[in-house]
Amino acid sequence: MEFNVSIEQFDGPLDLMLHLIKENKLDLMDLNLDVLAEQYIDYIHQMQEMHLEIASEYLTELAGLIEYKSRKLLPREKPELEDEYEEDQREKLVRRLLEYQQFKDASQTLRTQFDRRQKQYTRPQASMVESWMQIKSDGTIEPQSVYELLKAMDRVLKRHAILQPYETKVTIKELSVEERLEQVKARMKNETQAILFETLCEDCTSLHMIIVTFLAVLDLVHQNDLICYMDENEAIWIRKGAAL
Amino acid sequence: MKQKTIIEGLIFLAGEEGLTFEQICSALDHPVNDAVVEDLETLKKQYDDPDSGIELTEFSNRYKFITKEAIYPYGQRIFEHAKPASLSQAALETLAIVAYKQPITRVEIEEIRGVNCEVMLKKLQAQGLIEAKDRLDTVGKPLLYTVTDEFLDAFELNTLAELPELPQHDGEEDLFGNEEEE
Amino acid sequence: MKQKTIIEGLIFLAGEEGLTFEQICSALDHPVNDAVVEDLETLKKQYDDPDSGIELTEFSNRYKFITKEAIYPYGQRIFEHAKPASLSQAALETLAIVAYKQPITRVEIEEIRGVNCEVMLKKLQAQGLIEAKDRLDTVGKPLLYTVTDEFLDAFELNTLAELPELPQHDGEEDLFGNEEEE
Repeated sequence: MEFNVSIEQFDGPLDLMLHLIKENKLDLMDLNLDVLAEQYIDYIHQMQEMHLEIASEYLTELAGLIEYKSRKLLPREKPELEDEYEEDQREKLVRRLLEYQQFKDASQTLRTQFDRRQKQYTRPQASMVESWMQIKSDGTIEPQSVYELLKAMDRVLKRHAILQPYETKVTIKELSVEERLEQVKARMKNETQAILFETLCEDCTSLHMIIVTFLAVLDLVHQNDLICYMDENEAIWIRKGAAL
Repeated sequence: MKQKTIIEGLIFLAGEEGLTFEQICSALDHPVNDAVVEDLETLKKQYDDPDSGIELTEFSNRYKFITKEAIYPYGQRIFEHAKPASLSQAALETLAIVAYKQPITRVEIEEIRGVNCEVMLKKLQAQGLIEAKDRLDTVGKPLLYTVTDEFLDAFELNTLAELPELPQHDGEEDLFGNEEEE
Repeated sequence: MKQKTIIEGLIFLAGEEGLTFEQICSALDHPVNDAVVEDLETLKKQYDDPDSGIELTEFSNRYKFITKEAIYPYGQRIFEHAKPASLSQAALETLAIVAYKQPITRVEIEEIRGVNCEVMLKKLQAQGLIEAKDRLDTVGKPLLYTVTDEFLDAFELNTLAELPELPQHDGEEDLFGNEEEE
C-alpha cells in the first residue's frame, strides 16, 4: 500500500486515523479496528523508512495498536476476556475519534469567523483619552503580566507599520508619472503666479514622489502646459503655460 | 446635542478598545437603558447602509467601529503591513477545545487532541487569545485555561454562548460530509 | 461598492494620522481627481450634520475623522473614572520598547512610538523601572536606556530572555502559518 500524504500534514495521531478511516471508507460507528490498526502501522513504518521525523505521540498510539494486533494473533486461552478487551479498545478509540472530529469541525466555523474579522480594520483609541486617564502616583508597581508588555509592544509595532507607510519602503503603491501629471495640471490650473518647484512638492512624502513630480513637470513643459525657468539661486519656478 | 450623537462620538473616541454598555451609560447625563439600547440600534442600522464604509459592531460586549470587509483590499494597497494574522489548524483546534470546554487543563486538552500542546498553549497565550488565571485544586495544581475577551473579538462573538453548537456524530449522518480537504 | 464608501473606510482606518489626497488616490481603482474631491466634499457635508458625533477634517493636507469636540467632556467622564492602571498604556509601550530593543536611545524610542518620550522616560526612571548607565559612542553621546532588576521583578521575569516572542508583522511569515507541534 502506498501512502501519498506526508505525516507533516496531520495534526496528530487522531487526525491521521481519521484520514485513514476516510481513505479506506471505514465506518467509524462500526469501526473495523483490525484494518485501521494495520493501515496505521503500515503508514508509520513507511514514514520511518522515508526517514521522516515521527513525533512521539504517533508512536504512543502505534504501540497501543501493535499491542491490540498482537493480542489478536496470540492463541486465545480465555476467549471471553479477550473479546472484552477488544470491545473496550475499540469503543475507547471511537469515542476519542468522535470527540476529536467534533472539535475539528468546530474549528472550521471558527476559522471562517476569524478570517472575516481579520479583514476588518479598527483604529487606535483617540490620543486624547490617555490624557484623561489618572495614573497612580505613589510610585509602587504591582506585579504585571509579561503578556501586557507583549501586547503593548505588539500595539506599538502595528501602529508603527500603519502610521509610517512611506518610510517602510514599497509599502505604498507608487504614484505613476501619468497620475502625477494630472494632479500637477489640476493644481496649476488656477495658479496665476509662478510657484517654486518645492511648493509643488509640498505633498511629496518620498524621494520617488519628488522625482515623479519632476518628470511630470518636464512632460507638461514639453506639451506647453507649463513654463519652467531657473533663477539666479538655481531655484526652479513653474508657471501656467499657453496650452493649460 | 442628541444622545445618539454623543454615543456615536464616544464609541469613535474609544477606537479599537470599544466601549461597554455600562461605560456608555456612565458618560451620559440621564441615561435610560431602553433609550440607549434604541440609540445603539439606530446607529447600527445607520452604518449598515451599504454606502457606509464603516460598521458598528458589538463583540465581547463592547461596541466599536470597524471598517466593512469590502474595504480590506483597498486598505491593503496603502498599508501593505496590515496583513491579517492567520491561525494554523492546530491552533484553531486547540482554541476550539478551550472555548467549548473551559476552564480546562493542559492534560485534558492533550487527551482530546492526542498531541502535546505545551508550546501551542504558550503561543496562544502570547497572542492574547487564551489565559490561565486559576489553578485546579488537585495534585500538581494544574493551570486552568480560558479564552480571553480578545478571543471573543477575534471570532466575532459577544459571549461564549454564541458559539455554534458542537456538531454531533451519533450515527446516521455522513461523518465526513462537510470535511474540507486542504 | 461606491468610491465614496471606500474613501470613508480608508480615512477611518488611517486613524489620527489621516491620509493625504494622494494616498487616497493610490488606493482607488481608477481615481479621477475631480470625482475624489467631490466624494470628499460629500463626506464632509454628511458628517457636518449636527446629529453626527464624528467629523471629517482636513488639516495640513491630511484627511481624518475625529470625534466632535463637544463630546470630549462626556468622554472624559468615562476615562477619568476608569480603573487607574498602575502603568498607563503609554508607560507599558515605552517599557516594552526598552525591554525588547535595549540598549536603546531616546531618539530611537521616539521613532518607534512616534511621540516625544522625554517625560515618560524620566517618569519610568524615577519609578526605577529603567536606567541609563551608558552612552552611545556617537555625536551627542546619547544615553542608552535599559530595564532594571526592579522591572524584571515587576514582570515576574528572571531574565529578559524569558520575554514572550514578538509576533511577526512583516507579512512574510504568518504568525501561526508555519506552526510545528512538538
